[in-house]
Amino acid sequence: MEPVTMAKAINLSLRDALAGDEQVLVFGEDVGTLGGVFRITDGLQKTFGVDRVFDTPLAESTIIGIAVGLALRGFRPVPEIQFDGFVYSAFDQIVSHVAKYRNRSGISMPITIRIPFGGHIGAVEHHSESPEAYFTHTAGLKVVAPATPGDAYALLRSAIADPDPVIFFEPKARYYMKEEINPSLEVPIGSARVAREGSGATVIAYGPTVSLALDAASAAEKENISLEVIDLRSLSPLDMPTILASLQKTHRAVVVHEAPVFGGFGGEIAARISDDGFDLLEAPVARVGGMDAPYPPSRYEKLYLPDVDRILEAVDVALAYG
Amino acid sequence: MEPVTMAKAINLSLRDALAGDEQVLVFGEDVGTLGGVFRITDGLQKTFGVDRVFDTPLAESTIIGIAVGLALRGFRPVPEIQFDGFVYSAFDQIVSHVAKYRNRSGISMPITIRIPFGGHIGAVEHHSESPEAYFTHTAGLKVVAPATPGDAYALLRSAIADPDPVIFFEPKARYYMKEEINPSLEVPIGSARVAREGSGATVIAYGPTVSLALDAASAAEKENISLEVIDLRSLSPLDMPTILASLQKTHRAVVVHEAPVFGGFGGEIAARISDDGFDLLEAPVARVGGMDAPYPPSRYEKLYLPDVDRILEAVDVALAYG
Amino acid sequence: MADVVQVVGTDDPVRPLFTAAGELKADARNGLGLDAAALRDLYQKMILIRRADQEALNLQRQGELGLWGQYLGQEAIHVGAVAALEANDWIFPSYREFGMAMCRGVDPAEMLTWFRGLSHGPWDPRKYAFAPLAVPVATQVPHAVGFAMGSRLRGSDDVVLGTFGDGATSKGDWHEAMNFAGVFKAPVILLCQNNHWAISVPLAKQTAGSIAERAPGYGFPGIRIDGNDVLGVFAAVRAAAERARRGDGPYLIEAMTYRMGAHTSSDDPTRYRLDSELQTWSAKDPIARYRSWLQGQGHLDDAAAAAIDRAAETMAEQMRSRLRAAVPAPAGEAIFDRVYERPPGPFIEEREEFEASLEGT
Amino acid sequence: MADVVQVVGTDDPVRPLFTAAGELKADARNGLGLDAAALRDLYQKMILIRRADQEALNLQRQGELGLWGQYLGQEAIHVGAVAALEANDWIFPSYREFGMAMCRGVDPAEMLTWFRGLSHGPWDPRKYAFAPLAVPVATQVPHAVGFAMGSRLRGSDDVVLGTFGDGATSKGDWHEAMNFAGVFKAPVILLCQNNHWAISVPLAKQTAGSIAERAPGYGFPGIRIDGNDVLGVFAAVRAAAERARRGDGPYLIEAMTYRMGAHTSSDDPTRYRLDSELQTWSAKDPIARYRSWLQGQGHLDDAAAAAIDRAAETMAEQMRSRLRAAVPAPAGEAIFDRVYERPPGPFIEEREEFEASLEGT
Ligand SMILES: Cc1ncc(C[n+]2csc(CCOP(=O)(O)OP(=O)(O)O)c2C)c(N)n1
Ligand SMILES: Cc1ncc(C[n+]2csc(CCOP(=O)(O)OP(=O)(O)O)c2C)c(N)n1
Ligand SMILES: [Mg+2]
Ligand SMILES: [Mg+2]
Repeated sequence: MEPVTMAKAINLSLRDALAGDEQVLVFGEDVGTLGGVFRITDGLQKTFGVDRVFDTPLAESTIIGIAVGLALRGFRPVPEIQFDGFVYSAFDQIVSHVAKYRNRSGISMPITIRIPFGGHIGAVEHHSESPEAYFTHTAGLKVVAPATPGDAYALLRSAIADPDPVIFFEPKARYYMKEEINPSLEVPIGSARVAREGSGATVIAYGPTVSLALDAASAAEKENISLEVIDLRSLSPLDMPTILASLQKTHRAVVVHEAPVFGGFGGEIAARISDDGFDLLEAPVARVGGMDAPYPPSRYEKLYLPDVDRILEAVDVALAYG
Repeated sequence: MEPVTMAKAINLSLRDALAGDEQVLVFGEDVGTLGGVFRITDGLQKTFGVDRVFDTPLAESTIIGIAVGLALRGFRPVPEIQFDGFVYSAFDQIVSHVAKYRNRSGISMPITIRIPFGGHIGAVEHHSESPEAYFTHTAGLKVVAPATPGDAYALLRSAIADPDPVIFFEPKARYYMKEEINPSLEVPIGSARVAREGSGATVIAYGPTVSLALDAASAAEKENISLEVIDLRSLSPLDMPTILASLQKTHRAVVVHEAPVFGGFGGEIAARISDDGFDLLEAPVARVGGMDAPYPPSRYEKLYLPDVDRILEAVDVALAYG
Repeated sequence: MADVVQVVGTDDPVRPLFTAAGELKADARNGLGLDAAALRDLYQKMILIRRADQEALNLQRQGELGLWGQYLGQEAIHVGAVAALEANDWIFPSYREFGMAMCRGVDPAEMLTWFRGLSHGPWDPRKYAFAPLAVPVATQVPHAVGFAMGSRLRGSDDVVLGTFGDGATSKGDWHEAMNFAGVFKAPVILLCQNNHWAISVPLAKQTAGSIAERAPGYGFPGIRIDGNDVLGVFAAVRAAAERARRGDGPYLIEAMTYRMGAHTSSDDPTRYRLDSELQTWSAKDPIARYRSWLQGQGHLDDAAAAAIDRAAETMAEQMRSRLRAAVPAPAGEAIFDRVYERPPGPFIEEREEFEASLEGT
Repeated sequence: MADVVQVVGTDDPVRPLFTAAGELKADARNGLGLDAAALRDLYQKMILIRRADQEALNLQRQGELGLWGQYLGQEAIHVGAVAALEANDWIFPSYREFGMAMCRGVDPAEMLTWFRGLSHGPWDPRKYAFAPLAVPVATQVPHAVGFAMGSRLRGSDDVVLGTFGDGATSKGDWHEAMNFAGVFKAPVILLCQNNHWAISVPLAKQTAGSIAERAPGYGFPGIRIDGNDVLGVFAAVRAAAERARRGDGPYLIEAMTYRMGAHTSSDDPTRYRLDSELQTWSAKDPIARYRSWLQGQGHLDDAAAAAIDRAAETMAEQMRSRLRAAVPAPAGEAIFDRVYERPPGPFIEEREEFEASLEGT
């Protein structure tokens, strides 16, 4: 197979899901004729018709609300939220219903909510948010974020096939990253991946920060520092065994995400490592993330977001500790 | 002064704020004639009139939305969200606007959003949530939660006087807790309080779990275990100096909140202690909280929520560690 | 330029049944195709659900229920609407539709376990085509519309009833769902139970407009009817349902009624409303009105009425004793069992630890 | 029972100015009290803001702006609405109201720094009574209503204009805010710029109903007008503003227009709309129409028109060069300065660390 972009991989994944299961429905703002503002749903309406791939009015709360109704009717809805910053008006439907409906009805909610997230695309306000911590804290949801085209393809298949609701975060800055993908490889929800092996310290990342962590590892190599990089892929549930196995080797961890550090998902990871891995750790778990300020105007996003230097600094501190 | 309930202390605090500053407005569902479903706003409309204390239509998003507009007009809005579980539909206005409006306009947002929160009141679904982690992760907000009538009075005065938006969480299960209050004592936002001194381990709590932590400390005393209890009062900003000072003595910490542990605010506290206090800690920071499941039917809430036994177990583990 | 005022509802089968004041016309009343037994059945159902309401209030006062939300005065809507639907037409209630659930055959004692704090949803919604209660106001309306969209996609001819209060019409979700219903021509009847109060907030402070009149703004018809007339409600819902079944899309019915009780057992309406208002509405009591009509028609004699009252007593007794006998599920099951269909590993571990910790207690 | 159809708008001063089709009546056109200079000024403003739109698009293509959202075709609304207001009547825009901001005196070069990624809000809203752009659709409508409620509480006679697109009317916030406006009789004009598209979603898929017709459901009047007629927009907004100033509450104006450009510079409308539609609307271009009317009235000769075009060129040149000269604020300031008025200690420390870390770079 030709190398494909992550955008294309997600498109193929949706296509295969639509083809494989008549109950799958794709809908949202501009996903039909236009094929989505990122062209993720390009051509799907043409192939599968307006009943299965359709545009909705501009109303995020009810885009999710009808997903609940459609799931009750036996469908497998895959709604799209156009940008991270617009999921907040759907928060009530997600937290109060999508996450809890099975718990009060016994009826499963096989809903996959796709959300392009993260920054580094030079956008205006509300288009570069990383809201994952709001969802990882919500019991009843599963939350995933692929970092590569192959994982995007496979994880989305797993998410849509899953009988429970999944928040599927797409790192939009990586939509144009290319690789060959193998559609028959499965990636179950809940399994992290060692993206690069190493021994000096473990860098834990997900979504858009994975390639950053890999860049940091390459840079570190030149200074003879060996970094292991873990791509979480799944945030909730969190694959602690893979993380702890890495710490058995490295004894040091740096967590990297784009969201502000305070109250971010890195806190959960760090707290869990510091607990389960208390005796393994030779340095505090470092967290590298966005500033504790609203996402800045795009000219400043590079400085606001984590970068290779900040990761390496955190690594240096961890290595020097003690 | 007679001992007053926390409900009354908050009522007095609102009353004094309304009397002291003409720009203060109190509004929300049922806060006028009825005086609020918990009677927190009892009598305020009578004293201050329907222009300053008013009922709104049933629409949380716009209750917060008009607060933004009123703040731009120079008012100091104090909207009420009737129950924790109903704040989610206002999430967009809070995250996208209340928290960020100053950042794009230079105009301050002296908005205090009151939210009764937490469980233990035997209520039906959506009335016992602890959504604080969704707000502590939101840059631009300050988040506080008093545990006593005196602090409720003083913190609310500070919140309303603050030029920035404050989420004011009221532990509804403690509304009927009584104590004498001194209206002239100030409690600045950002300052934790040592609720009980001790030396064996530090229990960190806020809102409804503070009295639980104190009960645990009393129970521990009988077994000759000395617990220090910290009442955070302010979640964001977080008073790390007070926490670290305590750990200098105890070297062990247990964090207690009602929200589910996974992704909860306890993760931030634990991560921060494990980082800043790495060399102080003699045991992993324990977290005691709600289960990682939706809030259960009320018959089961006692088992779902942290209790004295679970705190003491965590303390025992921490003390036995090593 | 298009016309400023859009003409809607030329296909409106509901309006011709009603006067401009929203009252069922005399000829329509006789054309409902209900025989004496069916007419009596509506009466019996109203009596039963009112008795259940009273019993539940008693149980709450005795400490057997954590909360009770009376629907006293709204029985005509509960009974009339359900009777007008087919058994597989889903109903999406808010939290005050205990009477509707009873009409659907949900066991009242089982349902009361919701109010007793034993379960977030004691009945299987699929069995009764009756969705779980929705506490966050108006959030069920998008579910109803989505379900109806699904029916349409399936080519099925079932329709959906979404019901909500006057207060609910102020919420964004209500509006968004109304608009989706129109755009997707969803086979859904949107039934507002306008009982004049949202806790302490009276209708006039809830909106300065008219709820029924909002429908054309979404591209379908709406009507305001007398919600204390069980036959009027039946007629309106049936006509709207037939219309939807034919593929003509949604219909909004604003049924005017009155919440004769407190908002819930936690509420004290003397703080905000006048007794005189209650008196006025008592005179329009849906059951008394219907009884005298039935009697006038010769469809209900004293013996039949007494038998119905006895049946209600028996029902109440059973409800009481069966509620008291309700056995709470084990805590592990109640808290964890229904969260996920495919529970993640850490979740299973947490449950196991929890259950192990209970063993000592 | 109350009447099913509520009569609204007996106080409606806007409708008499317009035909049923939403066109400004000939007599109303002459009764606006605008002299030749004022009429020419409207023309000049439309030319200026269209030139600025074109210039911004060029700048975007040259890589000087990250994004541009054209308002080509909507100039009559921008200019007519602002001209109808007092300078201290606040305007709450969405994101396409660059032209309105210019009419308020906001420096276009400064404002473009928003699109250049230098600032989330380059102007002081208080100075221009012009709120920050609101990107999340419809979220500004509650702000507008809240501000207007505040004006009323203050006893001030300023009014507020909240403006939004057709797509925005599908959002819950829009509805909730409309309802609040009615309940609190807020002095607010709610101006829908119905340009027939929300990105790729055409009006017919956005709603099956009518936007203007929704107003009575909230207890105030509404009207659909020709939004490509600058005098019509002026007349409607002015009459609605006077009504609001008198204390008669909100008014909804749906101004029908067309988005002649792409949604934004990131969009490709050839994927979803027909050229023929664009052609149809080109024939109704608001500037061409107004120019021939002005010329017909003898208010604009060729020399004056040429002078206006030259002024627009000068403005464009200045805008270009001043934008290029815009000096970005230091990063610490841009990221941290305006978050809090009273920044917490840890926040100050984070800023200091950040600024220290930059010193090396
Ligand atoms: C979103 C939300 N906000 C607040 C509440 C608290 N609350 C429960 S019922 C109610 C009033 C609802 O009024 P209405 O829709 O007229 O229904 P009714 O109770 O009259 O049947 C309120 C405010 C809630 N359940 N949901
Ligand atoms: C809540 C929200 N959802 C999605 C978007 C992405 N988006 C930006 S503009 C737009 C269409 C808006 O259409 P309309 O309200 O008609 O305004 P117009 O762009 O035509 O001026 C969309 C979907 C957004 N900004 N906000
Ligand atoms: Mg009501
Ligand atoms: Mg539009």
